[in-house]
Amino acid sequence: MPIIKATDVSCQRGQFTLFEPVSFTLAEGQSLLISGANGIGKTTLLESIAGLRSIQLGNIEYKSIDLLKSKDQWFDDSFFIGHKTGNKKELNCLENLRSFLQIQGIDVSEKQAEDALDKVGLAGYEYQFAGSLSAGQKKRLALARLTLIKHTVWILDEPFVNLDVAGCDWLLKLLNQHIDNKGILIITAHDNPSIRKKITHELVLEMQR
Amino acid sequence: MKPFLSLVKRDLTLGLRKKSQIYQPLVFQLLVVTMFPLGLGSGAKTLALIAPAVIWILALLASLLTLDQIFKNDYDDGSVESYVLTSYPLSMAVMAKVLAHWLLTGLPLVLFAPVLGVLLHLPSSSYGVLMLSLLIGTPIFSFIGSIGSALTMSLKHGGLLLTVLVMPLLAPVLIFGAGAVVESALGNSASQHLLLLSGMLVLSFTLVPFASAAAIKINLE
Amino acid sequence: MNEFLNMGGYAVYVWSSFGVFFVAMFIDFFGLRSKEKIIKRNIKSMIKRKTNSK
Amino acid sequence: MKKQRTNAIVTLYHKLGSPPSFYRISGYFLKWLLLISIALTCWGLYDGLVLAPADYQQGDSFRIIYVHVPAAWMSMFIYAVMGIAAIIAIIWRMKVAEAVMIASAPIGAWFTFLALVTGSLWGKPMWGTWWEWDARMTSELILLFLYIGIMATYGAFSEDARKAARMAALVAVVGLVNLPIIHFSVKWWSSIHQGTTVSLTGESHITWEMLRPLLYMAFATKFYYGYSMLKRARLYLLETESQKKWAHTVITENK
Repeated sequence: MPIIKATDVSCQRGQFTLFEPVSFTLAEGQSLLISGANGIGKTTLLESIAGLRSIQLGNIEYKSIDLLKSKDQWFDDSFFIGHKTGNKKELNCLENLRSFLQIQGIDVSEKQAEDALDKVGLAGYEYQFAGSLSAGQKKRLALARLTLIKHTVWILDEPFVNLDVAGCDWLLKLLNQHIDNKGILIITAHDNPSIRKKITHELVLEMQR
Repeated sequence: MKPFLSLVKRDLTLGLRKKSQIYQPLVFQLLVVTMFPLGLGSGAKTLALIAPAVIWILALLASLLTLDQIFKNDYDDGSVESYVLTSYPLSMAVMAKVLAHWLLTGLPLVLFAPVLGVLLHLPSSSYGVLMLSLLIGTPIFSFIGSIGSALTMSLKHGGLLLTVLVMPLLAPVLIFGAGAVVESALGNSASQHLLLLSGMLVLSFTLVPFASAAAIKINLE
Repeated sequence: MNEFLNMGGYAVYVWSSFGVFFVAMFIDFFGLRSKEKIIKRNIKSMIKRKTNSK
Repeated sequence: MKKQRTNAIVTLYHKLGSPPSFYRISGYFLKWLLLISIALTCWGLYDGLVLAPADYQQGDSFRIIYVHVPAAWMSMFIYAVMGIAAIIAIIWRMKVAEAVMIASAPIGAWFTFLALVTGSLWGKPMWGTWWEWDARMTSELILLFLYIGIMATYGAFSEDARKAARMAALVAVVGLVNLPIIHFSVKWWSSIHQGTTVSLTGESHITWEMLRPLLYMAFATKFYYGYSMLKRARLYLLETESQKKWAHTVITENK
């Protein structure tokens, strides 16, 4: 039974329609890889699905209700990590992780946050300010949120960017685990053969004629 | 309520770590207020006459220095997205941001006002009204400013646009705020002015969060 | 005629009021025309680009 | 019978709501609006400058009323139209409302500017000063600032006209809510701070001969607004829908 159903969805930048309308359906344990050339609108589409932007063309249904009407339900069940990580450079890793989730209404104890940092390989960086981290470490800090949430739908924009080999392996394992637990994954990624293996659906965006 | 408090707490932590946001407006006020006797002459009578207006205008200008920061940083690092992508209403997040901004920048202005009063020979009887009027008025600055900040957050140089947008809307606040201090300096009751000022605060409290939330949503498109 | 132009001694104020009014309307009117030309020109060139690429 | 009528209204609403038919329908009116406006202006000018008698207190300087008052009326009328269009644009995301909203701003700003300048030119011979901080002039000045803010917001987001228009619409709505507060507070403020009371016309009452040209001019400005606004709105629609077929047909058939 499809949980997410998108029909003829496309996005606009200014007055230009970005890509040919796309349709897809996703059920439990399925995953979608969105690919396409640079500037084709992968991020815009992902942000529209996440609910940051309104869907200008086509429509998306979540559990058979139009996303425009079931926003609260959708926001409670979906989790988005975009290009901008949302980390504050004046806060340390622990504070960043906890405050980000608490603002979204997810309670995280200090112990849980420390464990999460351990898992993403940021053990020993608990009290380091996010501003002093490397790009890859900042990404890990953002991805650490995934180990603390219970949302069924993960929407990730280029999660592998800036990660080293070990980081990629860890993330891959986490994503596989999520899919095995009947989670849903929507992701954009530049050619990454190992993610392709697990992906059930792929969407290649094409230029609007 | 918990997300609201977490957001206020996080912003206060941020503000107290950066500090410049807190003391720079005060330094600015002090610098400008020094220019008045230099330009006008140090006559106590002249200064006392313009003191209420000058202090209020300085409060307005000093808040303008920090208003764009209400949402600008959050937009740049992506935190704004996390306020939108929850089932908690965005207007609550706006309210939290405004409260934190006021505590960090508005409250210091209220507490600093007597210093300016002394420098401008404000009659001693009107200090109470001065602080009370600013206590009611500066939150309105933060509220109205949040609309301007939400509208300009994605712009690189939105400061001037924010000023153009916010200043006309704050004219009534200035009229009644400075008016209250003038009345008390003349020995009259300022209660009417303060009441109207409070009315405006209640109005912005009820309406502005929705306007700012709408601005954020349009701006993210 | 002279009397009419003199406007009872208020010529400067009356004629400059009417002058500024109509100058403003003319600027609006002709500014709008040139804007129309530019927009239509741009769309025309876009149509050309599209037909060429087909 | 009744049902049919509501259906007609509904279809009209839908037709005006769709950019191509709005473009087509407004096209019929444009020429007539401009012609009527020019005719009324000529008529009004002749009537106001030649036929109307001079005011017995203000002499011929009162003739400034024929540009000042219409401009002042339009400055408020246009804000009202713009504010309503802005509300529709934000709530129902109607493209035509966006177009009407953003098309109104520059014309409103022009009329506000003109009301201020002609008021100043009238004030000098009457009050002996170019500028008086009285309630009406101060509110008018703040109104000009609001118009400027709306236009500046639209200009700041020029890379995406629709987003820019919706942002500007939000500013317009916020301004609309604030206008009564600004108006009331300024009025109240000037009643306290006014040292010398300014009375403009004293007891001189306006006769029909004097009023008639004013009405001509008031309608002339309304019709010109109709023309300029529709034309701007059409251009906005053409620009934001320049990818669509109808826009291409319009251009190639040069309508």
